[in-house]
Amino acid sequence: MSRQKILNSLAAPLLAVAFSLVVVTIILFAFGSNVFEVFNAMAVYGTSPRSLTLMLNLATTYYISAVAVAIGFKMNLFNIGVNGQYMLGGMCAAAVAGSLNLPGVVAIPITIFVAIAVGAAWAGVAAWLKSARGVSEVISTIMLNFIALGLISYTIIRTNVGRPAALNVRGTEIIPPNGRMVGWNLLSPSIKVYGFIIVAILIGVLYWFVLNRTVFGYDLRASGLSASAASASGVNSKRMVVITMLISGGIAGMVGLPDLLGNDPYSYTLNFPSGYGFTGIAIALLGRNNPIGIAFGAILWAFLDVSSQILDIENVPREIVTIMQGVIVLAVVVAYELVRRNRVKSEQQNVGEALAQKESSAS
Amino acid sequence: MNTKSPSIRIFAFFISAMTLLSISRIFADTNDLTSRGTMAAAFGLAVPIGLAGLGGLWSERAGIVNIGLEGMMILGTFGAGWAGWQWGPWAGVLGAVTFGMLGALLFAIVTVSFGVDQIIAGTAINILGLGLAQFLAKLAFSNAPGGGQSQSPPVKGLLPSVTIDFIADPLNTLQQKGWFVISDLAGMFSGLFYHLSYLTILTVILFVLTGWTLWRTSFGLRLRSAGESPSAAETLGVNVIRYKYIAVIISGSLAGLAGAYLAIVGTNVYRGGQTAGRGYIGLATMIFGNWRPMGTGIGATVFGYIDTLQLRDNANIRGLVLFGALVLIALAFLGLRSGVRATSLAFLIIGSALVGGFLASTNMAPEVAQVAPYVTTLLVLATASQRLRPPATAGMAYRKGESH
Amino acid sequence: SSSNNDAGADVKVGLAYDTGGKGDGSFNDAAFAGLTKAQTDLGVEFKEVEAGLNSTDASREELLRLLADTGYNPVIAVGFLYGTALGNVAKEYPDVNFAIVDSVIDSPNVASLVFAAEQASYLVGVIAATASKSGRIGFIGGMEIPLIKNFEVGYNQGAQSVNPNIIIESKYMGPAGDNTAWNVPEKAKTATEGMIAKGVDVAYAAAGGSGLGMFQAIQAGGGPAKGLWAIGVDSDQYTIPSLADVKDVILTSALKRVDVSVYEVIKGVVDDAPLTGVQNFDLSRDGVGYATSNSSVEPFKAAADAAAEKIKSGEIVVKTAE
Amino acid sequence: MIDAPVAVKLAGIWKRFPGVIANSDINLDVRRGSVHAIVGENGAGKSTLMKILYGMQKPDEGTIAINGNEVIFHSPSDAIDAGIGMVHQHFMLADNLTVLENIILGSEPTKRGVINQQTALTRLTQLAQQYGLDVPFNSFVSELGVGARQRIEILKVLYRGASILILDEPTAVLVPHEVDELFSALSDLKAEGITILFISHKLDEVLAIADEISVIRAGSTVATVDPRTQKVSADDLAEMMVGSELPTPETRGSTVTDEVIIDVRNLSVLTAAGKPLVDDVSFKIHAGEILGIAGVEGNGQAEIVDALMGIIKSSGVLIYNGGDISKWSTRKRREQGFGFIPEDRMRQGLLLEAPLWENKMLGHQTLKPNSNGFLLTPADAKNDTARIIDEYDVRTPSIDVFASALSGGNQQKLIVGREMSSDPKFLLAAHPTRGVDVGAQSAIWDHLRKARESGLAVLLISADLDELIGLSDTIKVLLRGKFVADANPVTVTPQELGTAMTGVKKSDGIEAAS
Ligand SMILES: Nc1ncnc2c1ncn2[C@@H]1O[C@H](COP(=O)(O)OP(=O)(O)OP(=O)(O)O)[C@@H](O)[C@H]1O
Ligand SMILES: Nc1ncnc2c1ncn2[C@@H]1O[C@H](COP(=O)(O)OP(=O)(O)OP(=O)(O)O)[C@@H](O)[C@H]1O
Ligand SMILES: [Mg+2]
Ligand SMILES: [Mg+2]
Repeated sequence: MSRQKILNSLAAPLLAVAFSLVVVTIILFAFGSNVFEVFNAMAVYGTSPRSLTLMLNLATTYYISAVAVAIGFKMNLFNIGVNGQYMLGGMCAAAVAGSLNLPGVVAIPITIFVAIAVGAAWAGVAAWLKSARGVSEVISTIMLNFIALGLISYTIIRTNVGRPAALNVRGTEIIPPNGRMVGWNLLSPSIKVYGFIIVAILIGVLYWFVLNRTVFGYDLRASGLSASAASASGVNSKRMVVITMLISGGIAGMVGLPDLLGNDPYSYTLNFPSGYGFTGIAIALLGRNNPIGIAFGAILWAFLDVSSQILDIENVPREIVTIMQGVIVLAVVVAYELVRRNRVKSEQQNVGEALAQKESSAS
Repeated sequence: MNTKSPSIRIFAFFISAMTLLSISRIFADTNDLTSRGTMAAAFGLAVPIGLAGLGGLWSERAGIVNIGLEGMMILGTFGAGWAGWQWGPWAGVLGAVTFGMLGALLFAIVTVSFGVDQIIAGTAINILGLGLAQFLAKLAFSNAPGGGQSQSPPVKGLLPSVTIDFIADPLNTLQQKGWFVISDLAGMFSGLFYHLSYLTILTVILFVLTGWTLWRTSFGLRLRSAGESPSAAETLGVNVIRYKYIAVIISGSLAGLAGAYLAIVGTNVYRGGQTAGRGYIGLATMIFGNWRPMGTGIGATVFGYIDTLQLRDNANIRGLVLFGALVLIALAFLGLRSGVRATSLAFLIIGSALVGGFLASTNMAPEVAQVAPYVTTLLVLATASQRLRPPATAGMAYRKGESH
Repeated sequence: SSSNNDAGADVKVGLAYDTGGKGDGSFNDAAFAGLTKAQTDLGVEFKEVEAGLNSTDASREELLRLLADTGYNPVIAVGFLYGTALGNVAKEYPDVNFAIVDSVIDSPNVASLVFAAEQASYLVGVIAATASKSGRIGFIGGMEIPLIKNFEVGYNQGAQSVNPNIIIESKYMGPAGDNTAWNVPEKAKTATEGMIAKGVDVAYAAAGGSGLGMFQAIQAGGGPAKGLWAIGVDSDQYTIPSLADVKDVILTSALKRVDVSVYEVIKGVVDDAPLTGVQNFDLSRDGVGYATSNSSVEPFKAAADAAAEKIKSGEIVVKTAE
Repeated sequence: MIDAPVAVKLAGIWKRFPGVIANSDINLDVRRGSVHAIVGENGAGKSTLMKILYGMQKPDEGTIAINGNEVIFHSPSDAIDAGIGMVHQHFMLADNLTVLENIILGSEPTKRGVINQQTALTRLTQLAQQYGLDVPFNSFVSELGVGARQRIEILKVLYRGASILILDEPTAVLVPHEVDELFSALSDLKAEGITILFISHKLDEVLAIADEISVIRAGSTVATVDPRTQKVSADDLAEMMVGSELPTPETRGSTVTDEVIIDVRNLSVLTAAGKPLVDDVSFKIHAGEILGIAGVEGNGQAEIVDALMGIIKSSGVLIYNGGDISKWSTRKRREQGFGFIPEDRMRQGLLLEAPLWENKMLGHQTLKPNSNGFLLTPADAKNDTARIIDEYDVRTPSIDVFASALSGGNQQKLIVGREMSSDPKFLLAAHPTRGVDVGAQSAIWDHLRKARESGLAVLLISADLDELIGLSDTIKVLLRGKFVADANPVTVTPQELGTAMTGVKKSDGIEAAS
């Protein structure tokens, strides 16, 4: 039974990946590339120890971002604002970390706390607007993303928080070595796996635990499945919106930390990577808001991103990978939908049979 | 107040707003606040947002939430750049619409026929649209003279634009006199007749046509019924699936058209990243506009207007701050008279703070101006009471024959 | 390709652009021009790569590493965003020659190609102030990052040297960090229109792909016939094919000779005398300048050239942003 | 009448769903101009058969003949073209469209695609007058009550000029006075030669209106009787349907004690616009007492329930076990012994896409055995679910299936079991047996009676007046948010009660509200 279940839940994503490979093959073929060579190059390059390390590092970031999105999704809150939340959270955390000269055991928790607090506060604006003023979080978080950029730009360009980090680069004070969370050379001697991966795993475990093992998690899931039933069961829906949004924002606040604490230049600069928030949405959806599913989604996404680097060298437009990612998301949901329909059908069949049995045994 | 007819009230509201705007213009000393150029540019920036919003409206009216507008719009910019480069601007428009429609068709297949989660499918379309456009751009433009990996060669020729001089010019002269209220009205109306691209005119027509089609024709009623209660529609013999397909495809073609505007009128090339999130902002204006064409149009125009203000002149933003303050204070007094104490007091305090900000600042950080459109949107939404009525089944999958 | 000279036949050049780079009609295209010149003159082979959307330092590093790993030498990174990444890769491949534009990396095998963009901007500032009849000129920037701020500072200083009372309108297309700022020509158009409405008659853009909007606004406003001029940046934009439609309004361009620098780097490798250390491309080295391909600039050349001499001699020191 | 030609002939209809045979070899002849009733327990296959006749579902086997011509329907529009109209068991209305739009949808009078509102309005006004079906054509459906909605459904059908009318449980949500209005309209239609297929679980209604009655059991027709000539009683019909006697909700003896459990003082609920929905209502319920509230749907019952549960804002004082609990949250109320059987189980009672054992926790998630207040205890919850399934005869293969897979009656049994298991002191039961078949009904009644005996205080709301009269110790009549009358359940008849609900007059069993 349980093995059957595992097989079932694996079947859909595997089918989807296979399908997207077919689509990409057709596209590549149509534009005259040597399909086999391309895939081979990606596979060889993508599985080198360096690439695998990069993949893990990128997946760490993606994972945190996706969990932040997923927790909102679980109660039908669409937090498009992860981007703004992590950038603002990352900047403030970097500013604080850069000013601290304390041992790591103290400095790192403080840094993480600041990131969480700022991310939550920024999401809190959207939460307040929704619960007190009825403003759709979809609109408010889109707007808040842009406003966050303005705030960051202002802070780094016009206040003492910003300083020249290198020629033509402005950013926060560089975080002293104590405050960093560099990581270990697990797979490759030349590159380290981010230390923050531990935190990401912790976040995943906590996410699972809170959602499935606590009353709060039950309330949250109930609100997502049926707001009216949840409120009749004693869930205060406004409070739930606020708390969930704050948690989502708090997790989002940490999205920038793996890069910030684990890689050069150990400073939040104006070129800090943007767009992790949107990737998080896709991965949360791909992983169906499930902590393990998201982990697989993040790793797959990161693998594709990393291995796509080789494509320029192979004279194939790298965007073929973006296409593949889009197709995978589409194909996965279609496959899941087919599996779901099957499940409903067989469940109803079981119910029907159970009914029939009882009836015949009764008469 | 309550006894007056709605049209008189709207008129009174409009005139009061214009009066406050005029006061702000004079005190902030920025005639540009209501100039013809500002209005014309505001329309220009509003068109792609409004078209995206209108696209969202079509699809959501039939019960399909379309987060994928951004992706369809990106496909549109590519289609416009590519076809426009080959065969000229009108071909570009056609190309954009076609590409937007293709994106929408895929979206419709998975959401309508397979019934998968619309948010997920929309997100996938955004990723796919971006990837496809960039992929095709690399193939099509990399080696074209004047093109690059992420930029098309220029579109062949320009779309014509019209200025109705005999209306626009006298109004403009009036505007430049700087008379209280009158000049402001003149300036804003003048903008309606000045440097209008054919696509802008088309957009206005499409807004009117949308309202008319959806609320006056049997086609529109059936389409809306597919979003309000597909099971009821089905029992009356309406082919729900077909209407959903049509709505989504129209949605995609409008998003494509929004892309065409950017690549043909806004500038004359396709550029990667050119949509700059406007699909999402369009979606926001649609919600802002309560899923109605008029409201969506107003939302897009307000957004375009404020963005224009900040782009044209930082001083405009001071005028805007003053205007916002005056509106809040006026609302506060109205509210106090009808006894809404707490909110009115809050408005009064915020309004006074804004006046203070206006007086204290002679020069604002550019960031303040840059985020003004977004902040204003939030403030408007937070102060306006939200009585939104989304289509009843928007976002829900519909399966034929499974209604109880 | 046909090469007049195949001294560099065994040299393979790797060139990395930043996101959405090639085809911008300015900075990245200048790098490409240098590359093609090297190809025709020296017969080198080359490979171009581009950082993807949402690139990180780690992914940029991999891109450079892949080039170095697959035998490309020299490896040239176009843009300061490659700074951190190139620093790391250069350490690992001591036998490969690297070069980076707009950043400084302290490593024996790296040529840091820095440009005195403020000097070029000073010169076009002089031209703008001289050409302006209204006493109001404009500046359109992409994002207000230090690199772009230098353009503005130099431009202002040059203009004020001609007319201390000149009014300079300045506008950036988005807050720093908002990467869309380089790709929104319609916003640059609106901003320029606003400037024209306030009486600006000469405008200068350092805004990547958005700059096109400024040209279009100047053209729509009547262009030279109405005394309106635009000034381009980085490449000689008057001669860029993608800008052929609007070339008439481009009075001159502030040149940042990335093409020259790229060519020099390649030539150095071909000649077995690779460029290293900080290579300061300033006026004295003809690494920056202003374009004269539009003959309309003739009347202003005297003033600009005089300023250039003073800068070279040190009589004038052009300020930078930081 | 009996000799009138056959308008609808269903022959050898089979329809199978996964795991169930909904229709097995059904044969049915319906004569023109007659009212033909179809009865059968829940799930017997009535609705399925009607959907087949209306083209919504395709039969696996069998034929349909209309007026002697064999037809094949691919969709409802084919059926509409053949002159068939159907009023569905659940309202098929779009809340955000106007009444007019709802009615003309799919058959709009148009001129080059543009809807001609005037034509539609003229025709509808005339139809409405003719059959006494009064509805505000330009209002949104969301603003209307159930009675008006039912009239809209019938107008929809008449507007299309149907000559064969299918009415699937049209009276389930109507009060007696509305039922009378409906029946008088049906008589008019019949007189015009229109054929009516009528489904209802209320057997007395069926006997009152039908010319012929077909009984369906487990998907097949077991009998067709003519109540005009053959003598059949409701009990006879019930026996044909289920093979057992009709249950009654009669309670024996009073268990009311002196202990006041709940004391509601001056409860009011306002709309956003400030209009009162519940207007200064006061009442007390003692341990062991069932207080029934009678009223036409939409007169404030739902709001009283939601206000007592703390789900919506209200004013007034709520005393529970002697303490003022007006400020308590819903959760606190539930933790302190409020049980809740909601009126709409899909909306307020269940998480459809969650397994049964998680549904069992709903509303009691902070209490044992579901949790220790902070952490869930799934193992205990599952055990307890298994117990409920067993005790309350919930028919399901396991506790892991989704609630959506259960039939309505079984869902309701699960809810009743869940609420009773938490040892409530005060139970709010809204329509506890709505849409539930006779077997499950009597089981639910038994559970309520048992709990009452052991000292539970119950607030009962029901549209089924027999149920209300049978179970309640006290009845209050609610009209426009106010109590307008008290009824003595021992003496009052459903007819009297129904009249009082519309505020018309007082009679024996009815006194002015105390
Ligand atoms: N679409 C469907 N898919 C699967 N099973 C169905 C479907 N529709 C009906 N059924 C099954 O067919 C049986 C007959 O259902 P139907 O709705 O016809 O009953 P009914 O007699 O109308 O009952 P009620 O009195 O509750 O309305 C039910 O037991 C149900 O299990
Ligand atoms: N449209 C439908 N699509 C899928 N399944 C359906 C549909 N209608 C009913 N079912 C299934 O049929 C079964 C019975 O449904 P229904 O509510 O008609 O039960 P019922 O037989 O009337 O039961 P009860 O007597 O308990 O009310 C359930 O398993 C339900 O999920
Ligand atoms: Mg049923
Ligand atoms: Mg039925």
